[in-house]
Amino acid sequence: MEYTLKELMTIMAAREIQDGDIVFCGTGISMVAAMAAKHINAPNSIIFFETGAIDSRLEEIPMAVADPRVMFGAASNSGLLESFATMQNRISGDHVIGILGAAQVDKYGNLNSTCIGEYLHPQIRFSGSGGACDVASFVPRCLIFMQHEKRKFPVKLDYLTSPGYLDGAGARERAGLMPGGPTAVITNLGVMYFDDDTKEMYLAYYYPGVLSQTILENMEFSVDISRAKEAEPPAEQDLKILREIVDPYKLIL
Amino acid sequence: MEYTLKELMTIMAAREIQDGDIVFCGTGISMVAAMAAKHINAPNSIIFFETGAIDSRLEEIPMAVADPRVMFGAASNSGLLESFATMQNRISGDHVIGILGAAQVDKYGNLNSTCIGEYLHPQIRFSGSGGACDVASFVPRCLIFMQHEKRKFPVKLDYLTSPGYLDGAGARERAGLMPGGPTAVITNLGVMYFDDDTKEMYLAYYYPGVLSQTILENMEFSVDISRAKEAEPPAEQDLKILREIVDPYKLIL
Amino acid sequence: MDNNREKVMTLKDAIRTYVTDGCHISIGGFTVSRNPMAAVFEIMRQRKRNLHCYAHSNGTGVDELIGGGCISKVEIAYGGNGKAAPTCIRFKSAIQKREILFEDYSNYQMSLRFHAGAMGVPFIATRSGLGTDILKKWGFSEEMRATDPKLPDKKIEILDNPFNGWTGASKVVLVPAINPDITIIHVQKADKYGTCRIEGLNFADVDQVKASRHVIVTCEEIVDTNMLREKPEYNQIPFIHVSAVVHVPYGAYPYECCNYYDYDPKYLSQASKFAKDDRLYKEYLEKFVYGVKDHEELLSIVGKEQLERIAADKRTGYATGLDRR
Amino acid sequence: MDNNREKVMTLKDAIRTYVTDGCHISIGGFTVSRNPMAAVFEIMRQRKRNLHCYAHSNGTGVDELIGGGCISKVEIAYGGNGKAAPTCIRFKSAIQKREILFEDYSNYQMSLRFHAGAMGVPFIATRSGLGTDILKKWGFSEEMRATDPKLPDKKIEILDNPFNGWTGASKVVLVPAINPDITIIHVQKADKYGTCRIEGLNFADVDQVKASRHVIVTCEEIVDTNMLREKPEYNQIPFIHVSAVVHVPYGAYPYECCNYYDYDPKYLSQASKFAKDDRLYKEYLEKFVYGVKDHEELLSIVGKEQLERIAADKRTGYATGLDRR
Repeated sequence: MEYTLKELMTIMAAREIQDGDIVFCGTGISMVAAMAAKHINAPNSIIFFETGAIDSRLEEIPMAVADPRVMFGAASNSGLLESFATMQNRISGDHVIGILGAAQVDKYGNLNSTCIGEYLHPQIRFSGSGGACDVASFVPRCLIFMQHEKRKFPVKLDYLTSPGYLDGAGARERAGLMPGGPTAVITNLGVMYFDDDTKEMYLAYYYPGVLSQTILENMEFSVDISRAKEAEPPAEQDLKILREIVDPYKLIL
Repeated sequence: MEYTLKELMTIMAAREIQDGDIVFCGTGISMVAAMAAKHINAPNSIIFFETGAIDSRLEEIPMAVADPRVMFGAASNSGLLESFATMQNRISGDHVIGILGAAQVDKYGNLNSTCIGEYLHPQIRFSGSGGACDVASFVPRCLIFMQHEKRKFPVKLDYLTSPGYLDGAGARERAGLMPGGPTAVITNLGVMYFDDDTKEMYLAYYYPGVLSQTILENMEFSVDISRAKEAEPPAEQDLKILREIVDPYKLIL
Repeated sequence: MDNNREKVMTLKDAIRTYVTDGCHISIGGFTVSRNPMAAVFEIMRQRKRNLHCYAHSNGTGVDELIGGGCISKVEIAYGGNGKAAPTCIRFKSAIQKREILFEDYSNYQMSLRFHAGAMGVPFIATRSGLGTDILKKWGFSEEMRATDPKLPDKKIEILDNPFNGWTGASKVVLVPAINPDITIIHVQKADKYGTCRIEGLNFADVDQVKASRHVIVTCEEIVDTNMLREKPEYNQIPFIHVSAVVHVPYGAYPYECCNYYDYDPKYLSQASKFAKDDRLYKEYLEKFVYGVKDHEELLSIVGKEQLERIAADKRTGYATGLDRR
Repeated sequence: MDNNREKVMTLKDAIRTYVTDGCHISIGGFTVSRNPMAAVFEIMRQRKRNLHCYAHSNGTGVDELIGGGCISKVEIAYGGNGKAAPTCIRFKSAIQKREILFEDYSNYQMSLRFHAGAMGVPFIATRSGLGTDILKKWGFSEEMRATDPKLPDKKIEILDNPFNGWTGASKVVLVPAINPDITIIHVQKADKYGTCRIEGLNFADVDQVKASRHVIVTCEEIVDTNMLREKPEYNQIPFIHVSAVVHVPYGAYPYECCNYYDYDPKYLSQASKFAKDDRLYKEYLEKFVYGVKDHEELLSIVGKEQLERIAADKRTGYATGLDRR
């Protein structure tokens, strides 16, 4: 069965979600991935939003994390203070997996969603952290969605908005952050994981028809490709779920 | 018209409450005083409780600040965090007048509601601060209800639970507390105020039939009695309000 | 902390599983309101020992736990119970007889400590208590603290305002976070996953729950999940924080549960009479706590008639006109 | 902060009275939800200037205020608006053209700053942002801060945990309190004294209100005080924090107000198209903001038909099945 790149990325992300996870969702594809996981491989995962909605029912796809669609049928609707505390608190926070996007990611999974150029006089300004820095600071596992382009995988970020592994093994702890950090970077070409020892990004999966070499050419820094395998394409059933249940109006996909 | 001491004390306290005040109430006579003020001289005062109820309707007298009678008809029911923040926050806190009781008060209006004797091995243990230390720390004006007995007006407190003027003028500020402090001590014999300059207690009113000398004999430390006047007894209308509206079943009075 | 599963248990099992000798515990409610009394009595019946208790003004439930010999250490703001017992009697007696270790805070300080625990930060700042003995006199020594990894190394810390007088504060008091092993609350409505709707005042229940490693919710009613989810903004506690849900009607008795029943003035005045005398208190425990197999049996001693007297009025949420003299 | 009096005013009067040139302002809501847009447009019409704005993710209302030239400084966590504008367009343009001063925080940091302001403490601690440029790069210099008594002397402070690793934290970030001169929120229901009931998510509205010197509440309905007081636990904001109450149906339009109406996808996609071009944006302002005398007139341009399309469904609280492509 044919599938689009977005559909593949969604399924690759969904596979990273474990049953029972509390899934912190941003806008767009991250919501679709979380919804897909709930229907496919993690029926008891819990979708939650920085705006304070916990276990939203999501009958329709929200267009923002404050969309009234995240409020409907939730277990609890509160506010920002409560939702971030849920992640900062180790008792509840250790069950959370975050899904983030950014303008740039470096080899340690640090993210820039603030600007290109000088901070005070940027060439391009983006939205800024929102809750991304908070999630990245607090939770033990994060997925990162990226478009695979050279300028988006720079050697040095223009601005470090959200902490990954900072400058490598032990750096989070030295900075005073909790252990944890990003677990996977999911792009339009493949999926990168982080080495347990060095905390450096390496290629884990290339998509069917994509060469590892092509992936390397689309990054400023180079990564280990020796562990890369071809990704398993989405099952027919998974695609049906995406198309018929999760996003029937193709608002995101 | 005849009146009891408790009724007189209640009215003396009510007179200290100004229209528009937010009145922090404890259990017992402080509630009755706040209710009386609302019916007599401060119709727009607002009764509130550390438990989180704001502007309670109080159709019946509560027996504790968590009594469901404080929840009924309130503008908002929240919790401890919200209510103490209302007092710590200068914007709202500057409108609050506290009403407190204690086991001991010293000449600077500091209160002990913790113990008699050594802290770790007391002869007599009391309830402890509850919210009293917080209120006394935060709000610009406090009324204190006391029984006039020598041991209750000691030169030195066994334990300083709630700050008055600490050791005199400027001491609150030096300690890092907000300005403010107790304004009146209302006892079964008279009413004491605090000198603007020295922050020492002085006798402002003795009750009809009570000698200033008797008041001095019932305190360990001595206070200035030169400014004392006889208190005006409660008006007939005030007593009617107390007996018919505020506490018809004589639960407190 | 548990997740997406049904959590309904019996009270006996919940207490047996989550309240262990020596554990650090907090209970919900405030003086005469929504104390989880059924759970408290069950803890006493199971003869739990050496509990380390955190309390703001949860004086009543805590007082019974002290009376039952369950508590060896308590951090507390207020050991009182409104008009019925201005100072909690067994608390007072235990301190005067040196039977328990104790440390004093204010109500706001204890609330902030739970709030810090719920937020996952080591402390929170307040301007309460500067210049008082609450800051100066510690109940637990530095030496004792050093031997117990579950206690912070200090009672409290004073910090010069690092933002140079910002908000008018020259210095602040830092109070350390609390993370109990177990918190028990009693609420009006919960679903079988643990999502709770508290009616009336919530006191510090929500932060106590979120700060805690395990949570037992006892409730008047187990309600349909869909019903609760029609108004998610009224559910203060989402299920993710809850370990066990126990259906216990009258679970706060002899204290009140807003919209369900009032406190029982008769029981309370009797109980405080008994509490004042060691022998009578022992008899009271034998009859009302150890002598019954569960809360239901206690309620049957109290009798239907008395329970009807304290039934809450629909309009006010309490027993309007109840004789409370 | 005002007390026990009726506070109903017209929007024009409320903005004229409480929003002054150069004042420090915050608005409620979050991206597409419950922004006080009628008030925002009125501020623009009254040509207020040099506002200092505090925002977490109130990107949309803030973006119009920037576009209207009202804001000269902004402390912000997120200048975005969901799918309609991943980065707010006038915000982006104003920064790239150096038209405004700005300083970045995270959403939690901004929420905590309002929380600290509401609590009356100079700062609050978090573990968010350690090791990032949010801590290292300041938008406002120490020199500028020193000249403005309304700003803390530092953006942020890092403190070694004074409780020796308690809760596993070796150090924490302290974020300074915010106390705006004026906060404006839009809610579903308020009474004439200012007690508010927010439906759906409350975001950071409650702390923003409590931290603020003055507060304007715009609301879909002014409801009877007795009705609100039947369930005091559902009223997040008691009247004591509110200065003015303004009745503005569709006061959040073109954004959503849970249980009343959805965001208007047509208006939003048009508006972001206009925003991308300086000339078109000017035309947009002339037509939809300056060209109308009030919010009602804007709504009449939009038309009944479109407002009916976005009317909230009773069951879900939003416009079920609304065409949002």
